[in-house]
Amino acid sequence: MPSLTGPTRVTILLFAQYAEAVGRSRVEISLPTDATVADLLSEFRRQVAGAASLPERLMCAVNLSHVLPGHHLRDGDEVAVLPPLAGG
Amino acid sequence: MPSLTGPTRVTILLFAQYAEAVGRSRVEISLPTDATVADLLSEFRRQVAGAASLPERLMCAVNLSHVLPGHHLRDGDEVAVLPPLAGG
Amino acid sequence: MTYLTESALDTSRLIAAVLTPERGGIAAFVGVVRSEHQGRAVTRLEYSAYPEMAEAECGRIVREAEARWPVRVVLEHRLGTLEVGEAAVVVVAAGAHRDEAFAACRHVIEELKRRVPIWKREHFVDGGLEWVNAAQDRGGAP
Amino acid sequence: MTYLTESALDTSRLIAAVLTPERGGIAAFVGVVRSEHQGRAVTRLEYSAYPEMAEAECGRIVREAEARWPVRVVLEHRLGTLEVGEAAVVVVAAGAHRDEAFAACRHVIEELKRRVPIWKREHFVDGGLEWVNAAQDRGGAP
Repeated sequence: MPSLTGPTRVTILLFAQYAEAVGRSRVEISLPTDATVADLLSEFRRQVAGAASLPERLMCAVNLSHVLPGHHLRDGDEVAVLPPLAGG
Repeated sequence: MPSLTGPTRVTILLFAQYAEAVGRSRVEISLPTDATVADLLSEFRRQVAGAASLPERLMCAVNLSHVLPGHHLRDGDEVAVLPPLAGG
Repeated sequence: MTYLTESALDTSRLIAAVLTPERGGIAAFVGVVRSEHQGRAVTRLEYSAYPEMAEAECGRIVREAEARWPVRVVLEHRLGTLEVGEAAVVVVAAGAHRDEAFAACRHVIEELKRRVPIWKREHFVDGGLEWVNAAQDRGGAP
Repeated sequence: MTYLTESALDTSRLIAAVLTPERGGIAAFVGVVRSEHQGRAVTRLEYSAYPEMAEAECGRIVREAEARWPVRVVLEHRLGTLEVGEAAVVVVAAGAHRDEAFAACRHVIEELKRRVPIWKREHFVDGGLEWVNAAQDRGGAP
């Protein structure tokens, strides 16, 4: 349940070569209220084995839309870490 | 048979609205040696009923290639007078 | 005839004709008979040509495009009576990459309109019948 | 799914889907699996996606193009295993005139490559298997 005052729990989704590098396609992470995508990625690299091997700059989407690193997260957000796109 | 010294006889081909305006799709015209397409068009307007009603500037092709009015004609040439193109 | 036909145009067949494993980008243009022209409702079009020159000029345009870009181009223009919604012209350009495919496809349709001796007469719903003068008629052609 | 499919793409069907009597100019792009990539021979590709976001992003791209130009756009991207020579993506834009059809078609394929979360893994003849990094690989995509 989203909450304005409680902890911010978000789900990270991993795809393609990033899912292979981390060995998982889904990670749950708790953050302080009002954390940004950049904050999340720091936590992710610290907490999750294999995450440190990903490139420094990561393209992210929150709830199916592209976002910049300064985007503020809310409880329940779904954050996708997207490898370099290769459609077409 | 083409000849370098005899008269220059050329065939004018007419299409679409120009063939309708002139009432024919083919006209034979004799010209002095080394006449140009511009010379031919002057003769055509003078000799052929309906030709004077065509626009002043006419797009022409000689032997299946676009030409400018200064192009010199040779005996046996086939000169197409092309209405505004409307392909596509 | 290579470029002119009285038969219905088949875009898929033309795409298949230029598709090879080395060509990853295919750009196509299809020009279709529209239902109105300058506010008047059209029922059908009649396309005619100076066929020998139209064939020669289409060949020159295709060869020029294939010399300028690393592409293979196919082009067909239909003649005769076409109903509204039928394809009058199809251009397909295939290359390794999409930049050259788009550039060649666009170039070929522009050159075709500028250089190939083809004419069309429109039949209007109100009974009118008129030769189309594309030069006086910016915006009327697809 | 509207934009993603595991089935073979059918360009003619997509053209037919946007063809109406008011739309005289149709521009299409077909992206095909190439037989080589950076000098290595490719046997097939595997396309995968973040499907929910890919669908959403394709929808946004199509709506943006239809808002910017007076066109109707259709777009399909295939997922799964594709052999060399098979179509991976088809974009079709239909408008009254060709300028807007070409502009919209080109815009949509560029935005798709830039924004839609789809990945591909190449199987090489030499046995290699690699994720394609289009960003590091200028000139490698069609």
